Amino acid sequence: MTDKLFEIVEEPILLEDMIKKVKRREAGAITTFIGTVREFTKGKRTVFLQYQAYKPMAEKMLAQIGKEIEEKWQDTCVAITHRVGRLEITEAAVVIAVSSPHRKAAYEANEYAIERIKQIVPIWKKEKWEDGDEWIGDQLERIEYPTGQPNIKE
Amino acid sequence: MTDKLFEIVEEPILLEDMIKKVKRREAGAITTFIGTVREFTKGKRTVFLQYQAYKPMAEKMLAQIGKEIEEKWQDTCVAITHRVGRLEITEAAVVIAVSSPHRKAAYEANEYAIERIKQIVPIWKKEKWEDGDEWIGDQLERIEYPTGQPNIKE
Amino acid sequence: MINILLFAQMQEEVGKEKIAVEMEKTTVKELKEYLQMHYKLTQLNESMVAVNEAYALENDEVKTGDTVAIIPPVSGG
Amino acid sequence: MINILLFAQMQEEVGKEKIAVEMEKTTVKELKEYLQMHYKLTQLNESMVAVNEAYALENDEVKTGDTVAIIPPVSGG
Repeated sequence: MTDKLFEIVEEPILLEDMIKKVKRREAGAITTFIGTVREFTKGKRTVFLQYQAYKPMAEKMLAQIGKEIEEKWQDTCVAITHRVGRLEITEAAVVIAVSSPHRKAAYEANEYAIERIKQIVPIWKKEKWEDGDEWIGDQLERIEYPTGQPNIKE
Repeated sequence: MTDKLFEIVEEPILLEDMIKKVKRREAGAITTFIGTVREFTKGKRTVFLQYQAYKPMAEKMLAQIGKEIEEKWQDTCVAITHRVGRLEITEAAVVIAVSSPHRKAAYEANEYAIERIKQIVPIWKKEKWEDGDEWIGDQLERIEYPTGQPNIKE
Repeated sequence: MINILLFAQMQEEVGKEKIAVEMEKTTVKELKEYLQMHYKLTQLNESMVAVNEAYALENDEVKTGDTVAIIPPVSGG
Repeated sequence: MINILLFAQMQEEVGKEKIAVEMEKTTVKELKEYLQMHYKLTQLNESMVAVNEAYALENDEVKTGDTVAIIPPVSGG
């Protein structure tokens, strides 16, 4: 890991490292979200996932989400790392860490981050099943763009 | 650490251990909450905190919170560890880990857990300031018991 | 004999973690009144009581051998 | 020359990560039409376009030297 707050990596993400990035003397709460590879989705068994990112833009978009959060929730500090490549069941694809003086903001900002990641960050996953594979888009994930486009500016 | 899902400990809490306790092939989301010792509260500087627990009952109450969560949010799995003794600024007093197939439940259940801990778990903290110390109760923390008592049964 | 456990500020006030009360059978309410008379416990009125590690109500029975904990407003987390 | 980056399913369809298009100046809309004509890209209509790593709108200008990425619906997280 590096000191970068917003990062696309190929190696496993270490939770303790993520905590270190946002730990501060003024924080009373740190929330983390770990998106893990689930074995069954709608009854279908996943063998593994393959993630691909448009890395430089993805890191920019993660940083933009961090900026949005710092504007919406004062005194929060955010770090997000998304992993790409082949991921096995139970492995972490994304980790979001938010520190804040008070807990409410830490929960809200964290949930906001994952929603935004699923809207604007150029990362794609390919599901490998026992009988085939497919790149997943919003049709399957049911993320709806009411305007036909992601909400670029929040 | 042990395998206990609900535990009062005297040593530092390791986040990776907490994750291991709730990690499952059916989980797509793991949320953690880390309650850390904050340096300033309402402008007053904390030097360190001293936590005390009625340990056997505190562990029972943590387990009760876990049971409440599993009833309210299907398929969630919860682990809570609270540390007692002297804690320095930035150290973790409590860690809550929740795994769930979907993220919404993981966030909600996690936030529910910390709210309930602050209501029913027999743990107390003493703030050590530069000019004295004090055991903190609900008067200062502004937790209100509308009935004059904690809501024992949720 | 009923064992009374004290915590936090009240433990410091009494200077002990535990008080033994020679009673055969009583209620939570009466026990609190007894403690109020014999000890200076500033937080007793705002405290909950647990009997054998479970929260109890004012009229619940307490008998010899029970462990009673006086639980002032909690501040964990 | 404009560099077009492809990802996910469309990258597999074309069999390349990158296409170079010999154009001096165009718009996002026209570039999409050009790609539609020359390549079989099943997700082009539902894709966003980024010019130099920032999301662009249909009428935004694209000129030689720019890097254009075709961004199908994302599925990170």
